[in-house]
Amino acid sequence: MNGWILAATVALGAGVGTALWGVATGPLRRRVVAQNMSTALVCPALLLLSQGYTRPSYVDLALVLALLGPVGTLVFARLLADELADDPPRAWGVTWAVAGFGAVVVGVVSAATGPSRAMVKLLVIGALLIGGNVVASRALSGGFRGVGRG
Amino acid sequence: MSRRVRLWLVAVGGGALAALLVAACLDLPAFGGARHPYGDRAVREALARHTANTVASVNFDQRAFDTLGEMTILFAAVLGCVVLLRQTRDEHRARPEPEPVALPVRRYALVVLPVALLTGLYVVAHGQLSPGGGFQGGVVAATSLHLLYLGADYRALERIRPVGLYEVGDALAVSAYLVTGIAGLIGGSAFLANTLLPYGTFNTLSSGGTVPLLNAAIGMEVACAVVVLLARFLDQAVEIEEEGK
Amino acid sequence: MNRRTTLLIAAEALAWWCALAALWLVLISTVDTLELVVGASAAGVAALAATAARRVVSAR
Amino acid sequence: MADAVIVVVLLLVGATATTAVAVRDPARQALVLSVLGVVLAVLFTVLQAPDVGLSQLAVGSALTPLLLLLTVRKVRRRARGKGRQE
Repeated sequence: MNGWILAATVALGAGVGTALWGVATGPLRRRVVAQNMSTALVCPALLLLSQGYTRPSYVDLALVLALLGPVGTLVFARLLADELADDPPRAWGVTWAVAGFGAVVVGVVSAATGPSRAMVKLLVIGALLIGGNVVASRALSGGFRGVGRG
Repeated sequence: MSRRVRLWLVAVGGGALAALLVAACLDLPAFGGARHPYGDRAVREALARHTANTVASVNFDQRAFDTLGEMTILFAAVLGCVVLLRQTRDEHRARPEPEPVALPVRRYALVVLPVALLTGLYVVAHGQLSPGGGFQGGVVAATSLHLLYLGADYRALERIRPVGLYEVGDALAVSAYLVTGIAGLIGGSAFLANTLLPYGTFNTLSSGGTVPLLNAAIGMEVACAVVVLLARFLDQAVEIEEEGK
Repeated sequence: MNRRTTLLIAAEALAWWCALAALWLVLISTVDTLELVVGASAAGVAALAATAARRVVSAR
Repeated sequence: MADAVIVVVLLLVGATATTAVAVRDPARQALVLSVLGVVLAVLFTVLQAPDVGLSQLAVGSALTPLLLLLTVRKVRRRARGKGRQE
């Protein structure tokens, strides 16, 4: 067990544990935000695990999650728009905090990788993850008006 | 059957299943041990055929026939969905109304669509080298197209997604897998045997003999199947309405 | 569709192709000729999809 | 000590799966299910099975919620249509 895996364990245990509590209880607006946060926490954890196991190919999992995680949140934002329009989530504090965590993890892992194409790949994953989660958060708080049924 | 008897039946059945599972669990090899008789042999065979990802070698070389079965299951499942979710005589199609979408969300969808599609193709193409393969990449590529539904509306998606073409592509990909198998048979060995092509240089795109070809066939099959499946679900959820409404 | 719009669409697709081909180079680990050929075709497919998607969305 | 991450993720999977069963409303259940998909992918990764983890991510993060929510929408529309007729 090295520092990378320890950091991933803490992020998973504390972060995803909290996200699970959020997704299981409370009003819908809290649940969708918690679902978005779970993606934003697990993707950096996967990067840390890939670094901890020294398996660069595991980075592909983080890449796929950074692409499809926000898409999953967009699905909820789109198809639950009616319910969310009555009671839109306002969770910019959490969103930016988790985005900051992702940025820190991507920065540290990139620094450990050193300047190479692999580092650019990590930075691309970070940009996709943070951009995706911020846009998904935006979509949840009124990105779809919820009046149409298209 | 009364409620009491039913509960007893469930309790007895569940208890017996739990006992069997525990008994089986106690007989398993210890967790995280050093002895892996199957793994050692699979890795040896994979390295002999220059396939860097042993899982791809197991799926598309050592047990390619099992994968044919899995592919057939998916094909049959999608076929069943297409038949079940078709438009019946007492239903009609309503034009979906455009949905007002916030501009950042729309821009995000338009940028991520090609990136996700490229990532899906990357995962398919590198199935024999890194984690992933036809199934995973195919699902990612198919999901990427539906960003157009999420970022715009269903009509926009329908205009770049002719379902008929994807149905043909699905069938073609299944036949491509079978043809590769039969080519092995004609080439002098067995059905789906990986003896036809040179094994190439280890850890490059052309390594692994027929593994990349079968991977590509599965990738196309899964991508087309998921697109057709989602098309039926979207048709039902967005367009098709019952008469008399 | 006149010549000007055709030219614009071609330029847009080309720009997408360049960006996506660069992304492919970032994703892969070892670079060889076959890798470049496959990457160029994959980037072509994705660039076509990107152009078509943008046109469909802005045409409404 | 090296297995601590496996224990943590196994506990998370157990808790998420139990929650997915306990939640009754299908839309909210889909939310828990998508978290379960992501956590399962991490479990497969820490057990050194990234191929399976990638399958789970591809299917569980966007495709399953989309299929579930489209079905829920169709059923609700039908119920609404029936209610209007009566």
